[in-house]
Amino acid sequence: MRGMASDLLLILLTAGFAFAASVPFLIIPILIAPKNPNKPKETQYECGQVPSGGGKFSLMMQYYAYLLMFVAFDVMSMFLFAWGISLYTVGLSGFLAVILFIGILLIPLGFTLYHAARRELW
Amino acid sequence: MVDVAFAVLAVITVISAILALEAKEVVYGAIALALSFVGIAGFFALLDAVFLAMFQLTVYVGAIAVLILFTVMLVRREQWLKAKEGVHRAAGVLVAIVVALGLGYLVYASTIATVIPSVEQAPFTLIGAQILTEYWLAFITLALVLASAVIGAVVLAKLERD
Amino acid sequence: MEPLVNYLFVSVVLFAIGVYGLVTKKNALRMLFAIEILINAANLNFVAFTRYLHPTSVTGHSLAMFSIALAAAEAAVGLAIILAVFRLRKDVDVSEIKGLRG
Amino acid sequence: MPIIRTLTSFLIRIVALIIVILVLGLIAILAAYYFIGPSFPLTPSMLINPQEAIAFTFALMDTDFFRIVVFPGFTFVALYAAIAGLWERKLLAKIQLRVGPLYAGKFEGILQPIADVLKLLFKELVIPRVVDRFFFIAAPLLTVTIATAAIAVIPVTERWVIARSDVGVLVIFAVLGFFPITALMAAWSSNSRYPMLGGLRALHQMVAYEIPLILSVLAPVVFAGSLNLIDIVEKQSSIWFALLAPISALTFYICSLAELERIPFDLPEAEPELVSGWLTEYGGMNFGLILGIAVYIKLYVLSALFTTLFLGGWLGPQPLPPEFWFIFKTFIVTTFLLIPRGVFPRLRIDLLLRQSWAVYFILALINLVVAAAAVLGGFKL
Repeated sequence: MRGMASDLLLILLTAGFAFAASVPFLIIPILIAPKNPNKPKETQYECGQVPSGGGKFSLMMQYYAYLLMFVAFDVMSMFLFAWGISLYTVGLSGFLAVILFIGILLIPLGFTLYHAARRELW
Repeated sequence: MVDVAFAVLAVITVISAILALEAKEVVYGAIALALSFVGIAGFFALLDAVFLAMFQLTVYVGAIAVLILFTVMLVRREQWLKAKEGVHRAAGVLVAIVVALGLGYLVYASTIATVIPSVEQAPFTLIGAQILTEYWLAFITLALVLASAVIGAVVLAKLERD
Repeated sequence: MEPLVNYLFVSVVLFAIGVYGLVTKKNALRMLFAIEILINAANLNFVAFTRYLHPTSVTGHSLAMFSIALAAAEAAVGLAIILAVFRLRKDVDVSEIKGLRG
Repeated sequence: MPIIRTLTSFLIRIVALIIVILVLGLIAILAAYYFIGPSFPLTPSMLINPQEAIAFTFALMDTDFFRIVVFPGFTFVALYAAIAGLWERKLLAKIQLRVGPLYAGKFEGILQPIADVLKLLFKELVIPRVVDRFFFIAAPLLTVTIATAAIAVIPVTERWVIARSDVGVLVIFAVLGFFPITALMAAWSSNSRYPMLGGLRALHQMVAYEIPLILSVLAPVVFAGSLNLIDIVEKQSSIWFALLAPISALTFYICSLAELERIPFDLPEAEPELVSGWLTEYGGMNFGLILGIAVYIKLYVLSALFTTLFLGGWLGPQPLPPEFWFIFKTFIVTTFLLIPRGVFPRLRIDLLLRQSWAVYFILALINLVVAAAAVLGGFKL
């Protein structure tokens, strides 16, 4: 294994150790904790009421615009990272291109913020 | 060592790609799709494209997979669990096998198999330089594409009350 | 190091899975999944070819970055379309969407 | 006699716990010896010759194994998490003129974390019948695993770092990108209403504040010209980046509050509205894994990242060791991340999301452009 990939392997090993160290915390209670299940205990929580159904649905439409915007700006910020580490090589022309890039992307930002604020639209 | 990593990644990627399409519950299909993206990022890391691997993880897993997962939860119907496939599936498998065999034969028959990788490699700092000098026009166009995509998506997703 | 052909084979398998999904599935979401898998297979090819054929350049990496960015835009618009269709029809089965026919 | 039955069952459980811990410890030691044994042979003479044992210990400390398991790795962070948890409770209590944990341990309840862990271990693992078991159990484990992956790239000092990755900053953001998925996984598999609402809120919030967070990190990266966290710290030997890029530092601080789901941004688990948010159905150690370990590991990661990027990491006046400076600064940042919980009310979610894009995003962009202009204009560190 050479340089870069071995770094990532170390990161994976760290995560793997955390996983291996957390599993016992789930096994020990099975061995030593009391176990007397009953029906009310095993239903989902709805403030003590009889549950009115499952939770496999989603209602939060009104902030969808923010999520859509996030995808585009995530891409933008990663491209900015690519620019940020080669700042000296690309110089002023690259800087201007990036300014133009950001400037263009400010248009959808304004548009989305305007539309996301109008609650009657969502 | 690399061989083991490659094999594991290949198995993870392919199986989770299949699961993404075939899992009964479409939400877990979306999670399997995210796992498949992670596998591709692992391949990028094996190919010494660490920056690209992180790009893949941040954009694909952090953004696209999250958006897909959210939308899936929004539009999911209970009746999808009772799948009614059958007629199409055999044809699909046939097409996939034909595609795989054809492309696989092309790869196998070409001289690509003899390529030997060289040890030296370009630093990833060149990526930004290349994008901003050689491909700066594509970079600006990308900004336009993203901008129009966001605006179009917002217009599509909102209710038409205007 | 792994021979190039193995990466290409993985890519081919992923591509075939994507094609299978596009052919079989009627659910628009699954079709979107299939498209994402196809794009990923292509990206894998970009990077593998760059690594093996032009190891001193990063062209493949740049192209893969552009490709991922376009995939992001595609996903945003595609999901918004799916959402709009869902609002109209209460389902996202593509064989049922005939209302758009002019 | 109920009392006797309770007592006996309690004793049996204590004994069982001790046996289990012994067995697991033995397994861990054997596994560790299997991995590092060949390169570091243990000889019986170490028992009588302390110098040999010390040499062995020092040799062990330079291995990846030790780094991953003990010092900058999991054990250190778990300890930090326990201390931060206790510190949070005591601090908030003092701010609000309460007492806080008092009885465990003789002094100010310093043994409270141990008591908490013991309590959670003895609690029944209640898994509701309607959940999807696989994902329900996998979600907390995944949260801990992913949170721990981030600590691998954070340098405590130049020597104490697990992975000297050239893309360290990006690794952290790649890791942060996973949390919305695990939160949604937990929320969805719970198959209950409060978790779903909380999970969706968590998703929106984490996603909205990730972009300003990433952009505020870009200013130090531009100044240092590198993504390697060690390089970034070494570039700060003359001046901290917090002074060069104060707006970025502020944005980073506020966005870490939001990423950590802390007051004033704790909408995903707003108790008066949503019970416990996406953790509602979790109980016992399942809950403890997320809230007791993962949340505090995230807290450590973000405070350590703030220290590394803006406060000069391990750099500090000489007589004290660099490790001390790093941990000291990180602890100060952690304290500042904890304090708002005692003093602020909670935001409304639409304001919260709007604020992220309309205020912090723009602020981070402005500071980034200024930083880049300064660097291009000839500013050298």
